[in-house]
Amino acid sequence: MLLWLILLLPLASFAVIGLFLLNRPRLASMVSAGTAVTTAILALAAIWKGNSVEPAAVFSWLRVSHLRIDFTPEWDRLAQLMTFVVTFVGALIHVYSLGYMKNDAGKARFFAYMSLFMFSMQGIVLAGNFVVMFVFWELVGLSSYLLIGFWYEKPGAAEAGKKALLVNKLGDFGFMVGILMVWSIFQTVDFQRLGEMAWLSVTGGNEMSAELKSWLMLMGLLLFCGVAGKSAQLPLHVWLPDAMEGPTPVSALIHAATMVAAGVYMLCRIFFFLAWIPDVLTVIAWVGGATALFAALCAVAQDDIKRVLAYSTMSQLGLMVMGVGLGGPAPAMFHLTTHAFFKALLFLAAGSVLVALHHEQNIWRMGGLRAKLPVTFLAFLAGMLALSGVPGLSGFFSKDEILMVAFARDKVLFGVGTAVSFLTAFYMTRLMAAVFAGRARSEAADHARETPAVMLMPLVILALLSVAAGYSFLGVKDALRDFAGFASAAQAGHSPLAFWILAGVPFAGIAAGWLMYRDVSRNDALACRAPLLHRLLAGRLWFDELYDALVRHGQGGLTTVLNWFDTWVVDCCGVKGVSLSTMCLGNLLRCFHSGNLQTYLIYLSLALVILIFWKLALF
Amino acid sequence: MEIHLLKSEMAVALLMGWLLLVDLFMPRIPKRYLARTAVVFLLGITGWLVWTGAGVGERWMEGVLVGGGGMFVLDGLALWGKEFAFWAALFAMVAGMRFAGKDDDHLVERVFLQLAACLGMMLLASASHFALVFVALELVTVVFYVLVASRRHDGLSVEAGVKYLIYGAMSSGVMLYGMALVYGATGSLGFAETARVAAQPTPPMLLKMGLLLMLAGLGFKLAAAPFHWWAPDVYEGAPTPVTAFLATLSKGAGFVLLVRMLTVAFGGMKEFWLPVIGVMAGLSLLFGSLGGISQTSLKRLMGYSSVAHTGFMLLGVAAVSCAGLGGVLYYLTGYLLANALVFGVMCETSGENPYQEIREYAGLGARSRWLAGALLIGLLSLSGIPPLAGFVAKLLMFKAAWQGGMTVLLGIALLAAVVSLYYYLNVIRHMYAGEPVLTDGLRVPYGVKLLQGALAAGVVAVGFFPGPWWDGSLMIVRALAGR
Amino acid sequence: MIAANDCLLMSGALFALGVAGVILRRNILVQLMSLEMILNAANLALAGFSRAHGNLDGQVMVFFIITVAAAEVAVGLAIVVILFRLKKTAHVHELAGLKL
Amino acid sequence: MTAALFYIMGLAMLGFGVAVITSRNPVNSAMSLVLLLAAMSGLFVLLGAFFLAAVQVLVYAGAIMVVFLFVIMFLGPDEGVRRRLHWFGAINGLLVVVALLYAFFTLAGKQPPMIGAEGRAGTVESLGRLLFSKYLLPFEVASVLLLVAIVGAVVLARKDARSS
Repeated sequence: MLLWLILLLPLASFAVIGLFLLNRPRLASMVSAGTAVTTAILALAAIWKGNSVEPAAVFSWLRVSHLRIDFTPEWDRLAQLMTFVVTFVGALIHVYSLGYMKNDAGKARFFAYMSLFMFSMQGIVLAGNFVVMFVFWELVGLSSYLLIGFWYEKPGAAEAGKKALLVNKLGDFGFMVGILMVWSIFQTVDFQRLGEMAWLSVTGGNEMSAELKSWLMLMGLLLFCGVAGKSAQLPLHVWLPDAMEGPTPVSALIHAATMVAAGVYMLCRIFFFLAWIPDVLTVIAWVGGATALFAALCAVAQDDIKRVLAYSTMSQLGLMVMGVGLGGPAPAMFHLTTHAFFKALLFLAAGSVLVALHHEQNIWRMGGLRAKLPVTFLAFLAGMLALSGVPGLSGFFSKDEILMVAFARDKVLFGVGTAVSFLTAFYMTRLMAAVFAGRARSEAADHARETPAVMLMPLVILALLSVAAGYSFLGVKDALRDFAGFASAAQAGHSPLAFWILAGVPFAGIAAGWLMYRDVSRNDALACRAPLLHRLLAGRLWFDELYDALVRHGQGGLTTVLNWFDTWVVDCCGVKGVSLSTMCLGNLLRCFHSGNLQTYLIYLSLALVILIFWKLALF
Repeated sequence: MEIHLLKSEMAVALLMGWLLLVDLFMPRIPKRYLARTAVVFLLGITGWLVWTGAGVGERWMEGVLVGGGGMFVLDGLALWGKEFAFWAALFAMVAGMRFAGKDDDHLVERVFLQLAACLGMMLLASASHFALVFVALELVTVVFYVLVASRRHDGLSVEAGVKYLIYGAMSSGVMLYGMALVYGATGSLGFAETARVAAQPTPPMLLKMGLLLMLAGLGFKLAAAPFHWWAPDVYEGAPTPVTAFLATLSKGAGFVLLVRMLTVAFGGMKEFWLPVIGVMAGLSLLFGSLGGISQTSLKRLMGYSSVAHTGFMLLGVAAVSCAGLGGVLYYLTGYLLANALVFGVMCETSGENPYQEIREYAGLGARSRWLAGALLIGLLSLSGIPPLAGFVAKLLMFKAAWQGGMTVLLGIALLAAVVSLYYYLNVIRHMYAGEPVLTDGLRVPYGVKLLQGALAAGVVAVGFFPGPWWDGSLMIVRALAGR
Repeated sequence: MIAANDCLLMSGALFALGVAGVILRRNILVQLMSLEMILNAANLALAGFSRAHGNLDGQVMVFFIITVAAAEVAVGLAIVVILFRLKKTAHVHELAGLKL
Repeated sequence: MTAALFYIMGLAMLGFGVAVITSRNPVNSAMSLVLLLAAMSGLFVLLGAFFLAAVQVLVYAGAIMVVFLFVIMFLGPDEGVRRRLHWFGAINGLLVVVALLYAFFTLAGKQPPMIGAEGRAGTVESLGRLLFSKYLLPFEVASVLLLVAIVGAVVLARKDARSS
């Protein structure tokens, strides 16, 4: 019952707002935020009761021949931890949004979408099998699309929304095929039943045949496709930076704390299953590492405060994925949790800065905000230190755990992780220096005033959590230590050498950053000293351009071919050639539809003749 | 001839005769009332069929009631086809009546013709003899020649009519010739005798040729590539309610016939027709999805979309499993509901006009939230977004294809699903984010709202609770394959 | 004695001629006539096979085909007439309002 | 004798068929088609389908072709003398014809010769019995089809009440 409430309350809120309250924005926002807070409290209660929550009623959703898909909420430790993150951060961000979206024209719509998102995200967390997860996975994608394009009158926003949806769809199709493979190989898509099966064939000592192994590997990679799309891993990462066109609370909730982490959550959920296919885990680890390093490098050269944070999110997600890939799901989930706190904090603080500066996003037009926005500054500082992994804050503990696993498993990836750690400290220092230090570099920055309390309160709570979440008395750290699903996970040893390296690197990064950006001018110091490197990084290694070019030139090539076809086949063959050739530039298949009935009849009879000759073997 | 088997057909035929006579001899009665009465009667017949069908249905699933020397069969598939015909005709009639002008002389005649097409499909669903197949199919086709050209002051409608006429007549000629060859090979026109000859280890060449010609003719009805060339032009040019009817009833009739013919009459020649269906599926998917990309007219887009959907359904036929064929029936159910929604909204926004530019739909979300929502649900279902009916349907097709081992086709189908998603979303984007061309508010009557609400609920329900629909489809197909 | 195979051959040739007429000629009326030739090809084949098999089912089918042909021609000519009223043409190549 | 007559009539029929599709003037096409149908009727007689032969002449050549000629005259008989064939169409048309002919030759060659028992004659009585017993349902449907065609032609071609 409790679980159903947690799942369905946001849906009810969405329905109520969508149906009745679209013209009453104030009431709508209250309903939505109230629901979010209630959900968080209920979730805490449910977690308090832990596994003793009465089993929720089974809702049988689909029966297709031998396949049966039930909607049974999953309520193990993993789901509990993730529920906590989603509902708690969600509630705080809802409260924050009350202030942030105060005067927006589409306030009611915004809160309706937020409720829809909360519903679908909670659905992913509680999903007990692949199909249900996929359904909510798509719903999350939809609500993310709606929220990115929320300000659709901004030209970039609609485009960004479409890009996000298309890239996600690409990943989702891989995911879907993967699910189909799971279905046809194991005849079930239920996580628990799959878990039992996995046990059986590992302990039973059945040697897998090579063929089965390669099928399993393909299956694992396809499932990972979905993760790569949702969690913005290389090479499907291009949508996340653009997604920052959405309102800042959305960036904080969806594109930093929860939705993008859904990929990592899914990896952990099916970890028992992946643990069987070590090759796939290796691929996952390397993709994660590459993403982490790539994104950290890009973050160094961004000028937009939200884009810096977006790349940082991508980089941290890369670390988590790498953690899972190296066989450490528990550290990855730990990092996911702490990251949700401090990244949400950073985004909300950035939002606070943006409100104070009337939506000026370029960091080189800020500066000197330390004195003007003291609370925001302190919160941002806490988030920044936690993210950089300064010892004693939550980020340090979680990152340390992942990298310890890396140290034990793969020294190269440990090196990558250390480099990422250094770069993180470096670009966050750069950000701090540009935004808060020095003098104000624009009119807006000069007149900034602290934001209202309703926005500051969530900042403070999140700041406290960012500092403290790493300590074991809060329980987060050890929440999954003895989680049965992770039984086959690697146990990281503790190496003093690695510990000291990890403790030292953030300070080195901060020091380097401070040296380079101590006296900020209007321009980026890196751009002056190493212009080539800066261009490379600012262009994000030209991934978007590469994709654009691929699409454009692919089309160009196709068009050339079509032109040729048009000129020589259609035109020369004279089906009302001239007028056609000008109209047929679009694409090959449209060319056939010339509008000339006789041409159609000729195609029809040619098809008929070919069919007859082919099937009756008359050639 | 066991007359009692023909109860529902006779009811429709009586309704047609009554309509014509009353219109002829009582010209004072306003035509709109007459047409509405016909709709109410048809609804009554539908309800009666669904009611009794559900009651006696179990028996029909088990055994087969045969009449007219094996010509007319009443089994699960037949019942399903009849119900499909009823619903398709009802939606099309309602859509057509909304836009009958006050001075519309031909409203009653058009309703009459729609009923005739419905009757044709009902007979087709039961036909297991090529003579009946031919006559019933021609009944449907001739009605559509007239309906497509029925906006006779509109050059595009007439042009579409001519194209449909010549193309359709040639296709039915080809199909008829195929039947003649089958007769030559078997000495009979019945499905049962055909099945006996087809089950021989090496079926005669004549039979093979006949089957190929018939598949080509059916390809026209289904709008399956490479026989689909007419579809975009005719979909665009025909009056919108007719396009809706064409997309639902005509395609449904084709698929019901295809399923019965291939399983019952030609079940023994699987190895022969399987590659043909596979190639038709693959080509339909490619042409339908890629061709729709750069369209600017929504109706034309729906033409390409219909080709693509045929491809998806043929995938299920090509899987030659109960799951695949049952999936086709499930797919058609969802397809009918979603199409009724989409075309219903198109009728509301711009009447019967042939060109329906996607641009005109810009800002529909602001003009009428209700219509935009209905169109949204319809398009999302067509594009296969969970948890709507279209999603489960596509999933079933993919699974059938996967289990049938058709990896290449599955790949094409996935590609087609992604590509067509693009053009459906493009419409949705225009609808909610585009710069509006028209700004006047749209008033939607309560009746239409009710109908569209019911349809939307149906799309969601069929998708969210696929159980009963899927079980029913599977039972029908099992009974068919078991004989 | 007439062999069914000769009948088949002859009707096949007529079928091919009919198809050629439909795809070659632009005049809708001539196209409709070619369509009649296709139907007649089927008629001939059916009659021939009917004799070869020694049953009358084929001939009954021919009867239906003639009926259907009449119906098709009635509707087809009506469409040609309204086309002519509207556009003063009976040629398919002058129909190009719907394309691409 | 029958065989010789069959081939003569058949070849004449094909000749008229060529004339239908090659005549420039639709009137000539229609006339050739009438002759084709007459030749076909002769073939029906040779095949023992007497009733069909009569129907062919009465309904087809008599009724349907008259409507054709009527419409041709209505539109003006010199419609369509203008255009010559385009070579894209010509090549493809030829290709299709040759391919189909080849297919039918192969088909007839591979088909074991079917000279079954001398078929029952298709007299009015024998056909009528079949038509009203086994084929009653399609027969009724065909009547509906004719009704639909009439209504359809009225819907399409009737002058508007407004304009008249």
